[in-house]
Amino acid sequence: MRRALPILAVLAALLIAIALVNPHFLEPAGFLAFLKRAAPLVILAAGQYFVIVSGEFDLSVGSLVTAEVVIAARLIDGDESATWPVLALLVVTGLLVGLVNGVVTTRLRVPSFIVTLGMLLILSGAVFLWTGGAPRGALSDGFRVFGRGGLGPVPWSVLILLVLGATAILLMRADFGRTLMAVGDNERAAALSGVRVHRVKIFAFMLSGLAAAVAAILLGGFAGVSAQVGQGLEFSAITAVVLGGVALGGGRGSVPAAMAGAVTLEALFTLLNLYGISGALEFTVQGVIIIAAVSAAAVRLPRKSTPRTGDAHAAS
Amino acid sequence: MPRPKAAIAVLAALVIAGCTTDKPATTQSAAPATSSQDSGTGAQSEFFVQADFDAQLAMRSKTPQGPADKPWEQAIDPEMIDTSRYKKDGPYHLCFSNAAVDNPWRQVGWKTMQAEVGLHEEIGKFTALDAEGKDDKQISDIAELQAKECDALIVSPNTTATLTPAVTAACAKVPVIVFDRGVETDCPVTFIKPIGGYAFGADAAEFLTEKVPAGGKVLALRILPGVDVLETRWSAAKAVFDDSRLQVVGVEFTDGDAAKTKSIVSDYIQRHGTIDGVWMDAGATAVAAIEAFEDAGLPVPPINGEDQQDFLQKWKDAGLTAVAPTYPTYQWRTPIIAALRILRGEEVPGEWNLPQPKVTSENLQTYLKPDMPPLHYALCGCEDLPGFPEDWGGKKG
Amino acid sequence: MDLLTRARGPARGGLAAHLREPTQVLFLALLGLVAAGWVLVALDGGQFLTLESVVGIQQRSAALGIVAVGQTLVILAGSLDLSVAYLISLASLVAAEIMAGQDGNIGPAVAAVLAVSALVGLVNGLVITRLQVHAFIATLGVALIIRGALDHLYDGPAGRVPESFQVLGYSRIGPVPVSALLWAGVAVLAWLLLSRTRLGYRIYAVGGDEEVARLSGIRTGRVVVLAHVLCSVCAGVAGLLLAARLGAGAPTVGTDGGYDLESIAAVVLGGTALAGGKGGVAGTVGGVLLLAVLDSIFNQLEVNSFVKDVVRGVVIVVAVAVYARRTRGRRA
Amino acid sequence: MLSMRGIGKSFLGVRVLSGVDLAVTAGEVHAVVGENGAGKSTLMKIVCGVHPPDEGTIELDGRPVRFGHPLEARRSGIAIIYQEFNLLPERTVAENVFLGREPVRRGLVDRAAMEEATARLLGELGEDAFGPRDVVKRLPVAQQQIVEIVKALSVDARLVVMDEPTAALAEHEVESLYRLIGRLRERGVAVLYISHRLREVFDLADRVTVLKDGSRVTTLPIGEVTPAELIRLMVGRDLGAYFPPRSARAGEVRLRLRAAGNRKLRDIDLDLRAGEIVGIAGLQGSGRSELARAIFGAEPFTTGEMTPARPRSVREGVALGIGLVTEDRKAEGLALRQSVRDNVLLVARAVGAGNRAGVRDLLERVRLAPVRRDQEVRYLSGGNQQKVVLVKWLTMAPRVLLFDEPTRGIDVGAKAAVHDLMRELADDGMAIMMISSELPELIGMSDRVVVLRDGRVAGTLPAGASEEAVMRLAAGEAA
Repeated sequence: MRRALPILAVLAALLIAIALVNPHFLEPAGFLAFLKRAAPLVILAAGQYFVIVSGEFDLSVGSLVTAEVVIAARLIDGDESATWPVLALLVVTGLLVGLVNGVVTTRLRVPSFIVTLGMLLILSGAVFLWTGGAPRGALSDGFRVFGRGGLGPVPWSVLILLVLGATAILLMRADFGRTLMAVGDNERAAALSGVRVHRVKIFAFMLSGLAAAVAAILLGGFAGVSAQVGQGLEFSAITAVVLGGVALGGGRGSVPAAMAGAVTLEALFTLLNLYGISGALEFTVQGVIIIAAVSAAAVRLPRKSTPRTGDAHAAS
Repeated sequence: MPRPKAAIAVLAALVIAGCTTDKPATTQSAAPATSSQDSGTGAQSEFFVQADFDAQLAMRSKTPQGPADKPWEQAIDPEMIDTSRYKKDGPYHLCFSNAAVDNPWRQVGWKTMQAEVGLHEEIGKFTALDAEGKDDKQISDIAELQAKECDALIVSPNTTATLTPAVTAACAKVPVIVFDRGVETDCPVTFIKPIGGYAFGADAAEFLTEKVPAGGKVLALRILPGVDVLETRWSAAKAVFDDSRLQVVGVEFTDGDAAKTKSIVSDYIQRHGTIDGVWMDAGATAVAAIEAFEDAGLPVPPINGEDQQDFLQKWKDAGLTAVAPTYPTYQWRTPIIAALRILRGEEVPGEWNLPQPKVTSENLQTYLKPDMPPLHYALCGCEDLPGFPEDWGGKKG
Repeated sequence: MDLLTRARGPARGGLAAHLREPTQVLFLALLGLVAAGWVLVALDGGQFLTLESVVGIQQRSAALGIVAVGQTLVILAGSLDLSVAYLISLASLVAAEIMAGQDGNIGPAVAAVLAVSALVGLVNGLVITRLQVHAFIATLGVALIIRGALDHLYDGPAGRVPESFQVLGYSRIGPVPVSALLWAGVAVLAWLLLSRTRLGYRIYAVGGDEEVARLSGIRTGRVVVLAHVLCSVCAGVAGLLLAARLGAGAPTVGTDGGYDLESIAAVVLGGTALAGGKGGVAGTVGGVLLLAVLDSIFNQLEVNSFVKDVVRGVVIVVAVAVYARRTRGRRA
Repeated sequence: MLSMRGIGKSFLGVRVLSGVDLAVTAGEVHAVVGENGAGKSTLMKIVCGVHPPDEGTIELDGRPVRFGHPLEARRSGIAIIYQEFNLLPERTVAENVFLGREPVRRGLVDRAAMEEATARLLGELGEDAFGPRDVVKRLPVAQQQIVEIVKALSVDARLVVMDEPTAALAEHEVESLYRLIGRLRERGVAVLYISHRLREVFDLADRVTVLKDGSRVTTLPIGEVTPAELIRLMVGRDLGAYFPPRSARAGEVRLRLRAAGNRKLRDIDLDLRAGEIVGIAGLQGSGRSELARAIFGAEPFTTGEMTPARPRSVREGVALGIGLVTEDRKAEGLALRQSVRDNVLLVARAVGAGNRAGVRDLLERVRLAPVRRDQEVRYLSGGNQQKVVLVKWLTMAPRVLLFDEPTRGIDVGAKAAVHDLMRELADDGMAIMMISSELPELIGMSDRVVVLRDGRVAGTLPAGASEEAVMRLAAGEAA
């Protein structure tokens, strides 16, 4: 939790800055709308966190989100009764994609960067091959309720975010989460403690796939079918996680911080827009802030020492 | 780095317009740009050419020549060109360099073109290469197609300026037919396009000036800057709005992303309490814009979309005040027809301006086809083609 | 626990033992693919290795090839560069704007492109080594910065490249296009660099084991920075080539081509380890050619682009999996 | 030529060297001997500029020097052959030998010159099994060691430091090395030679310096000392050194090996009994750690019998009630950035069993209670880190616990605590196997000492055996 503090401070500052321009923002309705918008990215960041903390990458989530939305539209095709089966199928698809990513990474020893890059290509190709190039069919209202509707004034997506966020935090406190951290920190020590390293990593990839499926359900629900829905989300998610102080390479950082990183990123977009920074220059600002945030963290926490060469005082 | 004045002007235009650009995440949008003009539309686009604008607006009221039931064979004010020097005997080998098949509009068009090819027995072979949206690949594709002994080459350019050298080179070898986007050379035998972007933009803007009470707040949504066919749509709309008493409260870029569109519209509703009209340069995200009003519990103001089924369906179901100017996908049939005419030595228009109808509440019922997929374009002119509707993703009604 | 033991296992005997280098596997695969392409296209009633398709393969792979050669350098040094795609766009615009259609401006334009790209590489390298930011994030950040600048300044193709410079993009000598010669030149230079210069040796050393390199007196940070500068210069050269082909600069030419991820994919396909220290330019050239031949076959058979994506994804993952099986692990 | 005075060095508060003097003259082979932990390697690293000394001065040719980087030491003509290989496995022999100072001709690396020089050096070593163009990863370990030596020799060093250079060499290779060192001496090069193998010391050295517990005991011309005396100088220590008393009773056999073997081990017969501490002795490379790993299931036995069962994986080992306290705590024992609690519970969580509720008691038992349980392990002292590893296994209440160098790199007080704990555990009925390079510790703790040599059991000695006896068995010769 202590490491989450800097990002929370940045987030607070951003939220205050937004509120100064748009007082409506801090009202419940305004803030809920902001959270609703942030929910998919926050969920994706939580999923990506599991993979990154285990020392891997998942570049496939963006195209997985697109694929899921397109699959849902084609299968539901406006038929209300198909909603729930298709929702279940989406979740299963997400888990399955994660499973494949994980198995290829661990068993075939292909770097996850490459595995998930390949998966990115395969998913985007396969799904449009199946639909003939553009999304077909339509989502049912029942499907869209998760992204559009709410329970009273509280959007479903915010509720889903809260539930998943809490689950992620609990998961990281549970045996799985603790062993996952240990694997990311020192894979060898974990293996020599009886941790099934492969299985733990595969599970992390599956969680990322699951997060992508949920994000797809929320994004598809929010705005309907689109072929661009997932574009670039993998980089946003990784950026969010890193912004939350989670180190690429594994073993460091907390899931609330990763999610806070995603909210911060979203708040940053909002703020840049509100202050009328040219939409284009927004990317420049974003790039500078990301590098600055990460380098600040790196300067505070020196790079992980490589145990390979041993350490001085262990030798005679 | 020396920067031409034009670029500075563009830069100024962009800054003034307070544009946003593509990123996946949803955002709140920029505050309405401050502007020297009351209309809030910013500076006119560098793409705006007054003469073309006037010509296109004039074309809208002209009666096209050709069979009325086949708009893809009609032409407005054709200046016929002699093609006897290309005359040869069949069977023909037609080649097609396609910019991309990466959106529903191109998807529908590509299906339609393939079906059109199937109609003609004299086409012995049809070779098509997809450039996947890459200029560089399209340049190579065009070069490669020239080697395939094509009798005619059809090009749908990915971008205007950058494909010009490749097309110029091809003109020397085969008759070239360009459609959709143009190139900066006269060498193709014919350039096929609907009336154009000015007409599209003006149709929608005129509708809004008519339906939205004076002083009403209009939000203009654009996909992205810098694309010629889209720039003309906006510049025409801008001209119309500047002439009207409507107040354009914002010009925003959506990247064609539904989630972003919805967020932008929600933000504007939040900020202004209400929006009295929505202008869009393309219809793909019109439904998302409409939903933003619905989700806010507000009546949907006058809006324009395009001839996509989901919009037409929404229009009907919600009883909207709407209009749908079109950029008809039936133009994908015309290049095949043109190619065959050229190879038979028949005259074709040098600039083939196809009619560009708009969907209104009067003719909505004709274009609404509930059995077609939501992203299908109604003006595909494909209903009489073999394989319809299944090949276009529809269900047999 | 195969994690602990398999890494020490000996390489398999038989044919596999003779094919220990990924490059050999790759070029065999390339030959096989050309043969398969020949058969498939012939069955389809076409002819595969026509002059035009050979020229096409070269034209198509030249830009990617040049970027991938640069990418090889940084990956060998244990880094990677995600900013090349935007840099290519930037380079094409800088070139076309300065040339402005005038022959006399070609020299300054080329110089400016090289300077700008070297500067970007310098920033990449310094952020990674001095600020200790992971290369992934550092170059992604720099990519965003360039993107912002591009989107801010340009909204479409700009500038004009004079006819004389377009020679680079269109002319050919016999069956070999000038662009392919440029690519070959860059590849040979990179090969020379890696196999014949101290910097090259040090790139391998730093990527192979930074600690060993440091203990051998190598200034590791400087090597990483130089590798990034060279990689960015390669991207700049690719931008020049694309400007020559397009006749103008285009703010989306780099991203449309997907040069960032695709160049990494080509390098890895060429047998260079993503972790660094192992591989080389020959493999990358093979990787790029393999992708180009694959493309060419698909083009001839008019397979749609979605199938291509699927096949490309599978090929990359399978190739790396094969290399991973074939190579003995490093000393544990 | 080189003279060091009053050298002192501490790591994280652990004093490794204090007040060491050492002088080397040109053309001299100077052996440095001492037990593990005596400070030899640290001293060598100070010579070579890897670590700066905390105190003391180094003079080279009468001028004071201070090396901030290995490169500076090398420029002054000091080369080192590390114990751990510093080679790039993917590169050729020649490329490794000349790494960082490749010869250049007309701007390009002169490969021919490089390979020729490497070949010449290999020739001088009498090495013809491989050439300059071979890729290092394809060479056997012994040949990699030769590359390491050639690398150091190639700099035309005036002082070559060799840290256990023969640990991985076969007999004939050792002789080549002798010849080579002889040639160096002729050229006036000084050699600092560190070895456990006394025969080598007596064969090669002109003078010998004995280190013990970070201090210099003495420096003598080799002619003035006998092997027996040298061993006594190295190992002799205060008889007051305390080890917990042995208990007499050994209980049932907990683990039995018969003719067990794998790639590194052959025909191992061994019984571990409840209540007993069995010490495993042997030189580096004799298979000590491999034995522990094989029993544990990390690098399983492939032949022979193990009762109750032969584990094929770590998890099977854990299920059999076997635990392994690894040699390299930081690389293999701990997740350094995780908390004490997370490390302690790692095994229990991994296999979904174990006594988690009792962790507080266990921490108290090993006297780690004052340490905050959410403290990251990397901030703990070596002794406390080792206790964390120990508690990690105690949560599983193992029947057999294997300790590989349990007190390496921890200070004296903590050592005693670990020793007490080990005996306590044995008295509670656990079977314990202990590997240690520190003979006094091994002998002081063990109820039996099993000596390994070349992957086989060379012999078993009873409690209280002399260090000389152990050394003799381990070295396979009368030392």
